[in-house]
Amino acid sequence: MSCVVNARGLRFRYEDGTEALRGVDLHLHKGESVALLGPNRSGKTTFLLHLNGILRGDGDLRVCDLPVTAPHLTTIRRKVGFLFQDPEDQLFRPTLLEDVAFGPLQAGLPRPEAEERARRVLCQVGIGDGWDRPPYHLSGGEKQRVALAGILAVQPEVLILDEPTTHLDPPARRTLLDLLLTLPQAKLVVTHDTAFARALCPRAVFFESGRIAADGPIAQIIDRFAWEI
Amino acid sequence: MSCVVNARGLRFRYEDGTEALRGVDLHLHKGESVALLGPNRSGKTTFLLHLNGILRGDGDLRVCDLPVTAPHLTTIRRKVGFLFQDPEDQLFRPTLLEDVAFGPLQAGLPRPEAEERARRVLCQVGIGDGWDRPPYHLSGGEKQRVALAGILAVQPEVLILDEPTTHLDPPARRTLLDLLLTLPQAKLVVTHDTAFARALCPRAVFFESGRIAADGPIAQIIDRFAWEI
Amino acid sequence: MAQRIGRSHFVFDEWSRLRSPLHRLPPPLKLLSTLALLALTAAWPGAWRLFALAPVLILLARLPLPGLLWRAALVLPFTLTFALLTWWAGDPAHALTLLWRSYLSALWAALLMATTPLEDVLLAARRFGAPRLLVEVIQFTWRYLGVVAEQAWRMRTATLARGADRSFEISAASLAVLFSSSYARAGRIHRAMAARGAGGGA
Amino acid sequence: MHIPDGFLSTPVWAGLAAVSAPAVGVLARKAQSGLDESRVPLMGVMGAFVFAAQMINFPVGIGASGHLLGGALLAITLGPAPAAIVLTAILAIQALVFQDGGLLALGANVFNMALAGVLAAWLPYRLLAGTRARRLGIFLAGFLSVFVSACFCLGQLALSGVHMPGHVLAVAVAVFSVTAALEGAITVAVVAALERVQPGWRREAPQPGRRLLILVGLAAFLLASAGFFLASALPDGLERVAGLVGLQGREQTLFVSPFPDYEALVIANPWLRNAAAGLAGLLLTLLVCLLAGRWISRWRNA
Ligand SMILES: Nc1ncnc2c1ncn2[C@@H]1O[C@H](COP(=O)(O)OP(=O)(O)OP(=O)(O)O)[C@@H](O)[C@H]1O
Ligand SMILES: Nc1ncnc2c1ncn2[C@@H]1O[C@H](COP(=O)(O)OP(=O)(O)OP(=O)(O)O)[C@@H](O)[C@H]1O
Ligand SMILES: [Mg+2]
Ligand SMILES: [Mg+2]
Repeated sequence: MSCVVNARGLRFRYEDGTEALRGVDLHLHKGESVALLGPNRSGKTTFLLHLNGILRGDGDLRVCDLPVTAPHLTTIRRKVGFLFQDPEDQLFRPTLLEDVAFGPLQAGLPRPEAEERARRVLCQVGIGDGWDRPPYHLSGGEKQRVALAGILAVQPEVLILDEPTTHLDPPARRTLLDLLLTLPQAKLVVTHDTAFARALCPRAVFFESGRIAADGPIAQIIDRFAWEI
Repeated sequence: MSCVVNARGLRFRYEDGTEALRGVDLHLHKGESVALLGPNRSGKTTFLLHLNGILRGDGDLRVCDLPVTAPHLTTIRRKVGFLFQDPEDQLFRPTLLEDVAFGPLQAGLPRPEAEERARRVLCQVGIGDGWDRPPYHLSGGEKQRVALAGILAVQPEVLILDEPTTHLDPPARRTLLDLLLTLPQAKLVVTHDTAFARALCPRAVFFESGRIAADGPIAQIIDRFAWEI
Repeated sequence: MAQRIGRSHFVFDEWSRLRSPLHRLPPPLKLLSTLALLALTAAWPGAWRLFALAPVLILLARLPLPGLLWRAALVLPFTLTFALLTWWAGDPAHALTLLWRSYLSALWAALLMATTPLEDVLLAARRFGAPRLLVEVIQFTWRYLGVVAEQAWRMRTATLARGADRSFEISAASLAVLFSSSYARAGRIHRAMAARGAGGGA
Repeated sequence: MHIPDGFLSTPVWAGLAAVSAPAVGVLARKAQSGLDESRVPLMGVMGAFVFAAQMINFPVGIGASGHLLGGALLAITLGPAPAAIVLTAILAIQALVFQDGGLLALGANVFNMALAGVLAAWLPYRLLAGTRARRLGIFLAGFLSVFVSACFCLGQLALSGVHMPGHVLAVAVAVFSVTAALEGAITVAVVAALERVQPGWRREAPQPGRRLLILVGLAAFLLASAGFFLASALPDGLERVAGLVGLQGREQTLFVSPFPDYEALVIANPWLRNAAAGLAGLLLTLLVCLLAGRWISRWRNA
């Protein structure tokens, strides 16, 4: 099968009783880019967190043809690259290079190779020097790109992006967009930036109170829900 | 004169030596809405922080016909309403009502009047109840509107908005936009959301490395700098 | 308490905004009577009789009895440990006393918090001479508890997603990042306060 | 080690509340003086940080994990007086909202963690800050902040008549030592990481000055807490001491009658006497709080 993400009837309830997912069905094919649109609090982030088993709900969920269960978590986390909304939350190493090399090192690569790969990926996202700076001093756009590099360094099969453009100015958005368009991986993108979503994803899925309310060509979805200013 | 903001040759350098402003000239007329566009780190936020004297640079700066100097700071801060990017940072009082009443109380209004005014302004932004509740249970859009209420409560003459739509979904953006359009005050809006800027401001100013690179009708500016995805 | 700080931690806040005769009493009075009840419970050997009073008050306040009883039971782990020790040392009577005393005391405190919003309790404490700085710090801490906790959770999630095993050094790095971003947040809050007229200087 | 209500005997909690309340008042004044308004949100957010830090686990070998308690980190980053206020705020929230520690026992908990704990953290840090043993100073800060608090806590429990057999105490001390060492290690690791992710985060490094004075203070403090702890570990000795200074050990509870003249009247009803003592203790504490508050506000306005 060529489904990288295959969710059927996924349900999840937070400890405090919030029903965040009430039966989500979604199929993502190899190399496909899908935008996840929907109002605040509709459960988009919660859904993404299931895809590498950080949250575990009821229902059927397979990622890269593996069920998301404890024995496969390590493999799945290596195949799923997760870019969080706020890059501050994911940059925690003392220097850029170390941060990007973190994933490969965790995956067991020897240090020279991990750093070699980190350098390559940093160049790929357009950060050609200053690799020994601490991430603290970077601008929002640079942080976002370093965070993406950290994910690409583990050579994932799916990219999960949670509001990746929040702090970026339009040119930085375009750079990110162009970069993403060259990447062959399947992508699942949560965003409130409709222009970005339009440019990146032909297909969109609309979340509404923990369910998928619509799935189809992005222009149609945006029109139907009047999802633009 | 009908200039609410009048900056001439404004320069500023952070303690660590970063030259954030290198001579900014800007005039904002009564009731006018101007968008401040520009790349990350071009000094937009730094400039805004001068308008109520939180930062103090060299050059000439008059706000509401008063020079921004120590003896006038109290008056100026009452005339300038500042809406920041993250509403969490500005809803710092235990309940909504207290938060909105904070400004008037600081300005010396007696408590009953301050609360009366807070209630009126909360209704104005569309928050009709739950005033004795803490802000944590609000959605992002509601938080942003309460923060705006906190600013309107001091009856400012200028509104300064620094990326007010960041975390909002499109309908919440539209609600905020509609609300802002009804307000008669002059507005200075920093945003990377070009659609929002277009809808709110006829005029735009483009920042580039601490200087104003262009000033004119917004459509023209957006075109000239290709400021859209 | 090393778990996620979620909405269940704000249940007192929900309760304290209900309406009942007990909710309507002036907060300073409630604070004083809670302290008096606590002192009585601490000193009177027959204070277990007050267990009859507690449900009456809870029902009068129209609060869910099981919910409140459970909240008060949060003291039990500590209490049980020391009660067992005391039992072991050969004083079962005293062990029993420790158990009911601490549970009843927790019940009084829970009742106060379930009928009075925290900000009103603090206002009352202020009237009785609590320093202004302390009260303000409590308010800020309570306000930003959920915000910073949410961020801590996101950071933990992000490290997990990048395949990190839990390790001492990574936890330390995460805390350091959380610390410096909290520092930055405090700066932004101060700006927002200044912009709305707090204090004189910048 | 947050002591809940119901554990401490009246003289113990009332006495400690009478010490802590004015001390916090004075410290609040000290923390506020000479500092700009920006400290208030900083202190509040740091309090929230300490709560949130509990969610980040530090694994220590086989399945076990611990988390930061924060007293030492606060003392190092904010200075002792603000750190004490922040910890007091945290303890108050824990007592009120999380049923973690009692309200009457708040005085005792503040004394143990916010006053004694912060002092025990500040002294070694301050002493070793400018030297090559700086890391040791930070470790000791973390270690002592926990260990000293725990010893005081045990001592107060013992003083209030909670039985702890000798070997149990030994185990307890061992556990505390491990917890304290973990806190020391975490504090060192976090400060080191902080210096790497944000070089130059700390503006002023305290100079080692008046070293002798600090050393003496430290030694006195350690001796006092150790002595206190030893005394409570040996209840017989404690009772003898109590007898010597005129306190009576009765019902395993130290008890000072506030109304000696009415002793005959209430002797038939021991619980009445206890209740009276409890209320008297409460009133006394309130009075002290009120007076201290007045005095401080007048002092501030003057
Ligand atoms: N850790 C949590 N504990 C309890 N409830 C939560 C938690 N995280 C989210 N929720 C709740 O679950 C629901 C879905 O939240 P989620 O974050 O998935 O929404 P979202 O679609 O990502 O929203 P946004 O566009 O604002 O990011 C909301 O009601 C939210 O309040
Ligand atoms: N507190 C600070 N200390 C030192 N330098 C700073 C500080 N804040 C900002 N800067 C620097 O000043 C310059 C202008 O920053 P500013 O935040 O004003 O940019 P901006 O236009 O608002 O960017 P963005 O669109 O990302 O918000 C940048 O180079 C930035 O790194
Ligand atoms: Mg989300
Ligand atoms: Mg900015």
